Amino acid sequence: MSGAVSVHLWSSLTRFTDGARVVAVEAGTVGQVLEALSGAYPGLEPILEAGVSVVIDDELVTDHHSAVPEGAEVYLMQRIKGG
Amino acid sequence: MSKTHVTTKVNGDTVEFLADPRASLLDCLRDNLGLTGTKEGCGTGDCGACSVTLDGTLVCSCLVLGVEAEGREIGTIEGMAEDKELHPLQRKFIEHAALQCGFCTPGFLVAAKALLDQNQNPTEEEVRYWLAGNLCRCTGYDKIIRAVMDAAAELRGEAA
Amino acid sequence: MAKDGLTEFRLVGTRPDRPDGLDKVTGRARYGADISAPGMLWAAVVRSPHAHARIVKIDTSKAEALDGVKAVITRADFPEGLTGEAWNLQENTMAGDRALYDGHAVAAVAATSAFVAQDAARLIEVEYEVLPHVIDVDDAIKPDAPVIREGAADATVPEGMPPNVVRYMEFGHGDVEAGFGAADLVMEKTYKTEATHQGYIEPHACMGQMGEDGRGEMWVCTQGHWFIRKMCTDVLGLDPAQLRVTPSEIGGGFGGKTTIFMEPLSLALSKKAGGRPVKVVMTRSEVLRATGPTASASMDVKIGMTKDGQITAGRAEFRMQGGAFPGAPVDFALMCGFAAYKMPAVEHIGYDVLANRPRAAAYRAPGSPMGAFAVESLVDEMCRELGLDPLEVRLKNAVHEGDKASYGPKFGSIGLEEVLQATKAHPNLLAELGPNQGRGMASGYWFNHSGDTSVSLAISEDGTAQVSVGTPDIGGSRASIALMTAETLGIDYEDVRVNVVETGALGVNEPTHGSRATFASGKAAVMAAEQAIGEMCRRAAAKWGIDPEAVEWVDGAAQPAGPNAGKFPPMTIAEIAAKMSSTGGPIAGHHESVPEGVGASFGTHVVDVEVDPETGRTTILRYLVVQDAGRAIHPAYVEGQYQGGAVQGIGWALNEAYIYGEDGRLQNTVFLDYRIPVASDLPMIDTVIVEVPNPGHPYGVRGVGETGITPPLPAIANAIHDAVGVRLRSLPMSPPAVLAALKAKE
Amino acid sequence: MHYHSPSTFEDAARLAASTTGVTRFLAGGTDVLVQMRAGMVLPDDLIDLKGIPGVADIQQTEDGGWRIGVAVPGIQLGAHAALVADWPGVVEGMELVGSTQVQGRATLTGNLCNGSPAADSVPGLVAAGATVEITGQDGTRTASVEDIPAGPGKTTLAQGELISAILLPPRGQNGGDAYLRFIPRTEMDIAVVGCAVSLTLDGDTVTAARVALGAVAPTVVLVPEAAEAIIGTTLDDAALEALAKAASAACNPIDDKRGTVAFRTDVAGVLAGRAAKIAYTRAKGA
Repeated sequence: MSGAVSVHLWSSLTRFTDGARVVAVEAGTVGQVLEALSGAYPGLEPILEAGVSVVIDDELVTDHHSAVPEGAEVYLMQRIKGG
Repeated sequence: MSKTHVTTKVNGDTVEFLADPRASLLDCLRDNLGLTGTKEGCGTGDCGACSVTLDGTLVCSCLVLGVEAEGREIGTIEGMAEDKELHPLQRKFIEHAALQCGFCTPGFLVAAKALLDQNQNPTEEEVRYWLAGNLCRCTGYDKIIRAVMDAAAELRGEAA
Repeated sequence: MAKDGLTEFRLVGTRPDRPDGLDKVTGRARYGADISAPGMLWAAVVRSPHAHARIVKIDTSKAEALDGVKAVITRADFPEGLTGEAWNLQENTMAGDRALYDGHAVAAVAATSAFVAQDAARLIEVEYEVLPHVIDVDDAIKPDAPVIREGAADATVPEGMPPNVVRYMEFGHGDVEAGFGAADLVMEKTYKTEATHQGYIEPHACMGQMGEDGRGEMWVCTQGHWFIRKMCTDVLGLDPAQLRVTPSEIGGGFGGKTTIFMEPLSLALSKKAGGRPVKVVMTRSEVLRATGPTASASMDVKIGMTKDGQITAGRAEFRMQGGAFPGAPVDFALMCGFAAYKMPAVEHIGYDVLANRPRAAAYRAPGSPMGAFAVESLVDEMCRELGLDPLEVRLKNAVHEGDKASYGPKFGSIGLEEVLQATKAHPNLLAELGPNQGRGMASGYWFNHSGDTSVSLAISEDGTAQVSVGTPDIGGSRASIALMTAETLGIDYEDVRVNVVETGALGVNEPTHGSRATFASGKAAVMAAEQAIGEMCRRAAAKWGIDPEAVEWVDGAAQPAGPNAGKFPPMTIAEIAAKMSSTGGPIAGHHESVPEGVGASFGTHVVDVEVDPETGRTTILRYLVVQDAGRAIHPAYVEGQYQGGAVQGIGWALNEAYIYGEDGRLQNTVFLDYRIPVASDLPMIDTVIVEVPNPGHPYGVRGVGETGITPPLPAIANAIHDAVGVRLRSLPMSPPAVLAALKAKE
Repeated sequence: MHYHSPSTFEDAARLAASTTGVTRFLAGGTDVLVQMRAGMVLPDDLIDLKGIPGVADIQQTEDGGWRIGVAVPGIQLGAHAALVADWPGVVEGMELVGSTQVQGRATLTGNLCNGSPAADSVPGLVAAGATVEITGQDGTRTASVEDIPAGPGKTTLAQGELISAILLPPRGQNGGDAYLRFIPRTEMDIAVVGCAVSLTLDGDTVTAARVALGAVAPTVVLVPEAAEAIIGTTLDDAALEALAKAASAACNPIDDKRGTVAFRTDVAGVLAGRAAKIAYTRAKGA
């Protein structure tokens, strides 16, 4: 199942998305969101490959198989890790 | 480089070892005698993790040569519990959560015992200054100081 | 507040003795350097005395000829062709064609004794061609700075940036200019923090053994042995499954032991020495020169505020160097900087810059203290300018659940309001201040982290339980995990043994970092216990001949769930365990996941200081930490995290710093001059544990380790200003710096 | 490395004179072992003085002064009530060297011979007018403490010479001394600035004084101008100000990892005033 998802990028990524801060992709899972982004904007691929944190609404999601509800707000953030 | 034969007493037991003349007492305790409870945190006398007593005086074993131990009496953390009974300081450190990683703990215990052996009623300030040469990076010292004060109270026979 | 046994739980929230306490007060606990093995060799490492130099030639012949020397290695003994992070790790382990910082390893030797190894290291002749170097981040970001490495920039860096910028980021939301326009006061200031070291008292130590067949073992003090396994095998081109890594007890880490430094050297030396185990123990100077301190930072912050204290907009531009490799935590510094405030509009810009310094490692809430120093100092400056109470301004702008975070998404459950209210109610705020005394406050934030987690649990024949975890116990996590497991199983705390096990015994685990051990291993242990409970309920159901769904687990026993399930006396865990061999075999549980539901933690600190106006010395008179723990499983160790974090922050604020000479060499390489706080520097550290349970954890745990290091930097700066009227915008606020500021004011 | 444990100073001097490589004497060992460990000094011969009879003794001399053995550690000085009563400033200087643990080993002689301009025990000895007994192959001589340091890490002792005792003069009536240092922390640091003041009173008036500064020049320095600023005064505010000015004026410090020129110069004056007040109070109480 996939639906329209709006993905919020951090602003320095906009040079890879023709200036768009929020991009709409068709995806049903976190992995599909990332794949759709890389497909639409190849410049993002190395950054997504290097690792980003994905937040769906207010929940940090690490499992790329996790479902993304239709209409969800997805945030990409610098990858969070520990110290 | 020829080694020197050293006979000394550690925690009451007579022991012998062959010391490289460059080796510190800390090296000899750990590597020759297998007494690894005494730790090396700096090797320069700045952290106190290697605290032992030498003829009853608190010293950094990294600042004593192994060959200097000849004929002396050394006390280490391994000798602190007597007849399997923990010293009150050891019990209080556990009770007060006065250790996190535990690496500095042997040095603190040996140093604190040297204080309480001569002064069973130290002020907080006296404890803090006596232990200023023992670095702890985990606890912020708060619980360590409380544990020492509480052990002192117990040794004085006061209820905790 | 932590209720110490007055919670709804039987064990969670109590303060029992830690299970490893006895070993640690008797000297029995074995740390990194405490191991030895038959045939063991000792290593010594040759390190660059130059900040930046081309390695022209390395002559190892004299060392190899020395009696007792069994192996000498240089970069030539490592595989070629690595890329990305694996190359970074290899390059940092052993210099290639250039030494990139003072202390960078260039050769290593293994010999039959430590003294022979050191003698041999001195016989290794290295010819250097010294190159221009750069140390300070503001120098390193200049377009004409000495170039540390061509091609190190990643895809985030636009064309035309200065050569040492290797990562670049912009993020934010809202109309910042409109926000500044709506403000009554807009201030912009620049702040700097110097690099500091985690300062764990145990130097890095390991013993590695590697045969010609590529199979090996390692004993090592680390926060995460799976990381060690992966990184070592990446660097050496080995198969990770063939390296078994056993963690020793760990003498502190604070993030600094989440990566490798000299560990691959032990394996490479061992392999070259015919598979004899090789022990590598760093000296304190090696730790300070060649392991990972934190980054240094130069930060511009601009904030708009209305007369009544409403923040209208913020802008932060941070430049950070994390040594000669990418990875300065400029991202986290920016993300945490404004996290405590509702930001209608905010803009963040960050530069990760290379410099000729050792590669930064994680250090307790990486980046957050720097961001807080800049933002929380400026908020305080603006409160003073506007005559506002800094606590009220923080309350007025505080974020709550559902608010949009400064760094993008919405906050889940958080407890900042509760923390600020508890701070406001604390008696320390009523203490009277004398001449040259002042009070400062600041808040801090950390996301907390989950990560790969794998736990197994086994019920013993007598109904006790053992739990195998992969997160080394760095500050009492055996105790907290035992408490949660015992609570869940309904047995005594003493009847749970928590073992930190080696890489061969569990699936992959991330290190004890990100304040995750009690959250993630704890959550996984609870889920493993629930799995075992399910099996025990099935065994009871089978015995009773009822549906397993009709059995529930109460107080350590299976019992029929309600009157319709049938009438049977409860069957205790001991009774079930005693019969397990004849009822289907061993009973166990396990859990592997990246546990979701991480809960972030806010904290607020209030410090009272006295400044000696004639010498510039700052004395900490009183110190208060208030922080949201979610739930304090073992409150004593939660307090310990708060106190320890605060004191590391105090050290960073006042006296700790990496001090470099003109030659780019580190000048303070021993604890005598790397000045971490000593016992006589400090008062007791007062703590308040706020508990806003994290709904993402079965007992409400958030993770408490990191937030506490963040507020002290700005809180002390704010207190010094309150005491003597000078604003320190650069760390450390050492006596010479404070005295100079006082003289400049006169 | 060869480890020697001679039983007389003469033997120690002969040994030191006969060696060709790097030689170090071992009194407390708190500097030598650190230097060895860091590889800064790799001695060929290490001569341990602790086996020489009398090196751990503190004796009052016939004239009322004191003779302190070269292996007397700080902890032993602090425990000697009569010595502390006479020369509290000398003893507090020594007691500031390192931690409790270091106090169990570190000695006045070692602190002096290490040649550090920041040595905490040396300003007190200089202010006290202490001398040292030096044993060489050809017998013994004495020298003022301030004449021993020659610069950072260097002394004026010749090869084959070693200090065999520290000698403190009689304190006399109405005297007091004090030592203060500035460090960033409260313990465990090397002095950024140190200052010792020794003075004698007649009634309320200072009749004699010696002021010594540490860590503000290549060696510990005696500052006669600072002493002159308070001699003949009752240590009033004007005298204290003049003292501070003279102390600051005598500074010739460096910027380094421990402090700046400006800081050292300022704080030398501050500490001189504070130490003088303590010494004055002690002299009044004596």
